[in-house]
Amino acid sequence: MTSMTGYTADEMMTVTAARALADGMTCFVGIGLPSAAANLARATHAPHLVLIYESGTIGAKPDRLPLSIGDGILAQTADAVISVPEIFNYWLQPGRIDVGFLGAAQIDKHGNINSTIVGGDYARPQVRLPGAGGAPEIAASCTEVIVIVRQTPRTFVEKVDFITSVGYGAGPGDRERLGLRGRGPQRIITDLGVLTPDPRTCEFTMTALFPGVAAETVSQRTGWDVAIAAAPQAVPPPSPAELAALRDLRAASPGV
Amino acid sequence: MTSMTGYTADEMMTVTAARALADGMTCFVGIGLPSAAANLARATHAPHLVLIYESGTIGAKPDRLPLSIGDGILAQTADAVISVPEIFNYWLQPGRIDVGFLGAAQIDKHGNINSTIVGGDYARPQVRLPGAGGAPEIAASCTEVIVIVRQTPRTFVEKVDFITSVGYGAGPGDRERLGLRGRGPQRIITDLGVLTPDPRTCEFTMTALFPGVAAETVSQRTGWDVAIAAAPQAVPPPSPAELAALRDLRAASPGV
Amino acid sequence: MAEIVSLEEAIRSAVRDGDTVAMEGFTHLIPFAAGHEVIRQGRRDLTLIRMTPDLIYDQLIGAGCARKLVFSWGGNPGVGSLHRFRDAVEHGWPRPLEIEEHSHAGMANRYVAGAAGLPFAVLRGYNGTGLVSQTATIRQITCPFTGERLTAVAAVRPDVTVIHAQRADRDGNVQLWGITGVQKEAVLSAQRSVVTVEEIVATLDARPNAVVLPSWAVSYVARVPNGAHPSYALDYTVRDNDYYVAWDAIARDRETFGRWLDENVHHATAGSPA
Amino acid sequence: MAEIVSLEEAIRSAVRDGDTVAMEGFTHLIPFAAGHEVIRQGRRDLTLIRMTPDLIYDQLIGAGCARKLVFSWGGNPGVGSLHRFRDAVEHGWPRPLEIEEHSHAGMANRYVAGAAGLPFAVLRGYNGTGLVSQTATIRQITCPFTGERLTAVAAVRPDVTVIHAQRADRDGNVQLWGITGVQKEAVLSAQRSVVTVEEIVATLDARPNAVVLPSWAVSYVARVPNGAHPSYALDYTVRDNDYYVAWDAIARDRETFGRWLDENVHHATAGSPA
Repeated sequence: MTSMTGYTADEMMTVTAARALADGMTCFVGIGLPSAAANLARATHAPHLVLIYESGTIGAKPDRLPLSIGDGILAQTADAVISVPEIFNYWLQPGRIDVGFLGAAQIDKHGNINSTIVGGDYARPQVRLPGAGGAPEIAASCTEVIVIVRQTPRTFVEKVDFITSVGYGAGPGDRERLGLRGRGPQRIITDLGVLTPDPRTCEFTMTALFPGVAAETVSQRTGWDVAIAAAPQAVPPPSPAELAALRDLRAASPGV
Repeated sequence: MTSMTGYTADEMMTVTAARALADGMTCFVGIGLPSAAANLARATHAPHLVLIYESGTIGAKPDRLPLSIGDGILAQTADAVISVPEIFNYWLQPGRIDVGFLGAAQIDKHGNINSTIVGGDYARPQVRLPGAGGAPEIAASCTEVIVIVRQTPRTFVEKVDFITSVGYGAGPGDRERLGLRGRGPQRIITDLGVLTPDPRTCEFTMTALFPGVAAETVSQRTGWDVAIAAAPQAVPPPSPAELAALRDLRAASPGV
Repeated sequence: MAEIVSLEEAIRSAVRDGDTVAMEGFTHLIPFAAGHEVIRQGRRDLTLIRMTPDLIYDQLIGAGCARKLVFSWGGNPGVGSLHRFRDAVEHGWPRPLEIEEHSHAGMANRYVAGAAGLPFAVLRGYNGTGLVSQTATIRQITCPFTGERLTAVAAVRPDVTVIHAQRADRDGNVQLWGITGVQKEAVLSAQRSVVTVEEIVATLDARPNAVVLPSWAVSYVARVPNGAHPSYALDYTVRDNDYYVAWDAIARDRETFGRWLDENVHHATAGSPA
Repeated sequence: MAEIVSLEEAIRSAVRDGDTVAMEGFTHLIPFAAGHEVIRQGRRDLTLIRMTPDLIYDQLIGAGCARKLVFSWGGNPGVGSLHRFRDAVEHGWPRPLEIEEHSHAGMANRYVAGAAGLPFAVLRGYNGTGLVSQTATIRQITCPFTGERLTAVAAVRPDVTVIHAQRADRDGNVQLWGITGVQKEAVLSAQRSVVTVEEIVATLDARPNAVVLPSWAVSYVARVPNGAHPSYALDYTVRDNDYYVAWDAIARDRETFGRWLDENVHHATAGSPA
């Protein structure tokens, strides 16, 4: 759905995520928006971005968006194809990967993520979600984590029902206590803008807004009493070049 | 050196070792006599013998004797070429390999092997030998072990100077206590005949003699008071077919 | 040496009621045809192990084959929920489903430990997550050299592992390539194994990025062309992404699922595409 | 991204006095030319790690570069002893050599732990052997699930790993094939790495059984044709078995060795065959 501004919320989120990726970085990519963002970055300002998929492909260079994490085009274009144990043990765990993308069914003010259950108890939940996948160790071991998720009061909660992946735990010092060696989530990209962690409290603050987004909307769509920066950064809309590159990628990818 | 009988001691040992290998077995092979024996077996009665070299080749089918454990012909003819960690962790350690061959600088009456030091102490030995290599875990994890070594009083000792690879430790029950899951050395093939472990004491007894070997020679060439079976098996000399096959292999292998 | 048999015979010989069964394949090479044969043969009380249950286990769970699921990510990739899995966990239908839940890194290492004949593996993982208190096969372990606290996960040792591969030779040596996931470890960790293949060839010529499982490390090989559908076998078939999308509506409703099961599994013959 | 430089520059940048250095290659692809460059540059007090010290470390030890050797099998394969290694251990010449001794399985797992960013690895190994009481990096560990006692070995984390490979592309991605031993783990366990290659090509076309190390996981790449001699690079060079045999007499005598060193290393230029 394209808004009157000429681009969709998904496109705005994808472009914002792509901009966060510097050339030459190594990036652990999931399917969906993260994959679109990483491939957009590679097609525009970051031609040497290294795409790593948990299916075991390092340096994949797809010319369309992969349809699944195990899409054949990933293996066919990768620098190296390795086993799933190796991708986690030799590449993710030792901290070789700069950026990991995560989604979330729930995220709390300290960036802890739930993708396991909502409501009820663990054995008989109201909603059973897919679970952890690669997320706990991506959250632990990547140098930094970027979360991409739409901002709603149901998703942005004071306290998650289950901690699938640790952000900053209960606050400052928790990552160190838990032995998590990456820096944790450095930004949450939503359909309203970008939240970044307060360096003192580790609480996420809305520090950048997308064009046309009012502070009031942010408060309404956040389940905790979210702080908004006094002078939030105004995120520029997608440039024509960014939009064109993203749409070219999508056009080359039927079914995505 | 060919004896008056028309074959050398090495040939007799090699042929005896080859006969111990049944078709379809999996066999962990080192360079030298074991490699010659395994390849001879494969060329004669055991065409489906699976040769595994610690360099990471499974199912190697060389048409000549490899010149080193990492000879290119092993990788070029193998069913699978894998890493060194994998050969030890996925193939040897879980007990997937039926037979392992070992040599020895010293071996004692319980089949414990020394290939580390002789004389002096560990930090400043009289003779520093090459050390363990794959031997300790071959001795622990192969279903059975065959030791090939020339019989001399210096080599066949009451007590080894250093235990590099465990045979039966101090006697019955020791392998179980140590958690070693293979059955241990089932035979020692020497230039005089074959020793096998007494099922009650785990002491090695001379139970088979090569043609023309006297019991007295066995005693003279063993550093402990070795038992000789009352009616030792007479090992048949190499058949013309065995000798021809072995010599063909050697002829195809300059430098071995 | 692997026996080359029909799919029906392979599953009948290898999979028994109450078994712990792993069917692996990371998006690629998922052994769907073998899964359907397990349903057809009416196996019950299985403990199913798989990193990504995917549609194959949604189908087995919905068909009532499973007592327990061991997994690390249970969604329909790119589409949404696995509704039969959710129905079993949320409502106990068609029977209650016990779960043992891990992360991908943990599951991968559990297979590694199984393949290596070790009772556990060590990783940096799970710290601070809710899984630690829910899953008995996750424990803390201390490094004997540094005193550092790490996580241990128990090895998996399936009774049977089932995988799909591109091809085997007539001796039963198996070759797979492309994204090979955790299949080698899954086969090596199991007591028995079944490999379905696209084709049986005279000689396995060497391939880049290929994994070879020697015949003597495999129990049964069965030729099942398109046996990974709706997953795929690189260089043989393509992934049926529409099937994954269509599955959402089929699986969402118990009756629709029941009809799908009758038409596509129970009344299909072994190895026919479904 | 790896820097593509001369051998002289790669060694000068990567290897410092007192470093812990691993030079791996299991019979195949042993980085001899790089070893000779380390001797030429006069590095001292190195801790040398290698499963099979082979002639390369016999040369470095004899040249006085090493303070300590970490290894699992120290012979001249198929020939006999490493005389410079023995002279150092038995007589402290040219200087005393501390040793840290393991089995192959243990060393392989120590590299695996290093590559995986773990402080230790677990294996079934060493039980009942004399190594347990001689080697501080071997300890017992108890399975937290079964209570079984297993062996832990400490990770190796070299300052520098040096390997030889068949080729690299112009971006510094490295490809090796044939018997690839423990080289991937050795590079990934190290802080820095040097890879010498037979050739630098425009594109690394896929090869069966190839290991690829991406450029960003490597520090320096240097083109050194025949840089493995007297070891070999499959599809490029053949092993010089005569050299291995001839080495026995050269290394047996300190003066003969000294002359060999002068003529073949000190007065040779970086990368020339020796």
